[in-house]
Amino acid sequence: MIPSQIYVIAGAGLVSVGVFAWVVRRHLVRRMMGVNILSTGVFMMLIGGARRVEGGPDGVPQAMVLTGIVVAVSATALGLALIQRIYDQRGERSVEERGPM
Amino acid sequence: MIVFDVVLMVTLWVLAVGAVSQADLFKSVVLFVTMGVVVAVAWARLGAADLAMVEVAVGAGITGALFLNTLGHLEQRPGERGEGEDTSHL
Amino acid sequence: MEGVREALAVGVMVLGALFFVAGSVGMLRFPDVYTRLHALTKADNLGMGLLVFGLSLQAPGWQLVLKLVLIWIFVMIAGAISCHLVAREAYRQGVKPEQGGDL
Amino acid sequence: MIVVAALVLGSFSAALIRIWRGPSGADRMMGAQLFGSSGAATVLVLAAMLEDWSLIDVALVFASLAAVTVVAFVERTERASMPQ
Repeated sequence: MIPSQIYVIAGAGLVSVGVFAWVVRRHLVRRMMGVNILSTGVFMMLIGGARRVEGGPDGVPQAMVLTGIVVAVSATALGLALIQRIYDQRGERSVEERGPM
Repeated sequence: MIVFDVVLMVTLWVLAVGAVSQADLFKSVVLFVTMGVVVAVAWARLGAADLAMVEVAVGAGITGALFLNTLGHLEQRPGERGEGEDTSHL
Repeated sequence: MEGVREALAVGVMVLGALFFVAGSVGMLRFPDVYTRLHALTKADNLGMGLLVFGLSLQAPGWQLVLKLVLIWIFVMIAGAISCHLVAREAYRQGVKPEQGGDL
Repeated sequence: MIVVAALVLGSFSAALIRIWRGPSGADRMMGAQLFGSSGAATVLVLAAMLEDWSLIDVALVFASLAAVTVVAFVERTERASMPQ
């Protein structure tokens, strides 16, 4: 199966982009976006690895990724609510691209 | 068929880099939502139909709505840059 | 008979994909927001309809044909709603239509 | 079949160009909507190419949720420009 290796490589690329956004960028919304891209890359590596054997994809990584998507969305909702709260408390300087945080 | 895979993955990577490196926050949110749609197509290609359904409903729909909601909250205050809205009356 | 149906399905699907490309080219080339929305929404509805027709000639059961028609109806509803909302928002934000008839 | 897939992917990349250099926010949202409908078309073509007809359910979800993000966008801009 040649295509699954392409998906694993692309997942690794997404992980690197997500880590870059998470570490380098200052704006909190963009950091949240970086965490989401990171989790998408990890899911894509898992699902690409599930196609490694012949005779249909493996079911267990798909169930894990299904759970992981729901957990990632819940964590994103919590993080965005916290960002809105920080913005209300400390003003716009705290979430800007060159803020003090 | 392998051309399809390569084009899909290159599109996905370009969208991720664009969403991270745009200066305009609204533009990067739209690129992020688009990336969710492309990921759903990739999972339909990999034979995970249920995963593609959940991704397009949750990853592209609800996450995009949450990010846009946060942007609307951040732009309600004066002094923040907007997408051409008139904020002088606030 | 089977070969005729196959060829007809592929021909109709190629026509639908051409309508998609026409809508995209219109969206890239037209001068302002409203004409771009016009090109995008109409051409996409027709292209999706032709694609659904070509696929339902190949589908192995009538339940799948029902689902395909349902997909077409949903795409039309979503296109109409989002076209209306985007155009209204652009108008309220003061995006002016392009004046003059020379395209 | 390959021709159909190539044309639909071309439409996909046209939407990408429009999102990248759309002059206003409405243009970018329009590109996202084109991504929704041409994504449904891509999944349908993929279902016919792979002979895997369960992918039609995926296209159904694509089509029925294509308007959610546009409605969220319009709600955001309306609330951002509403007088307090």
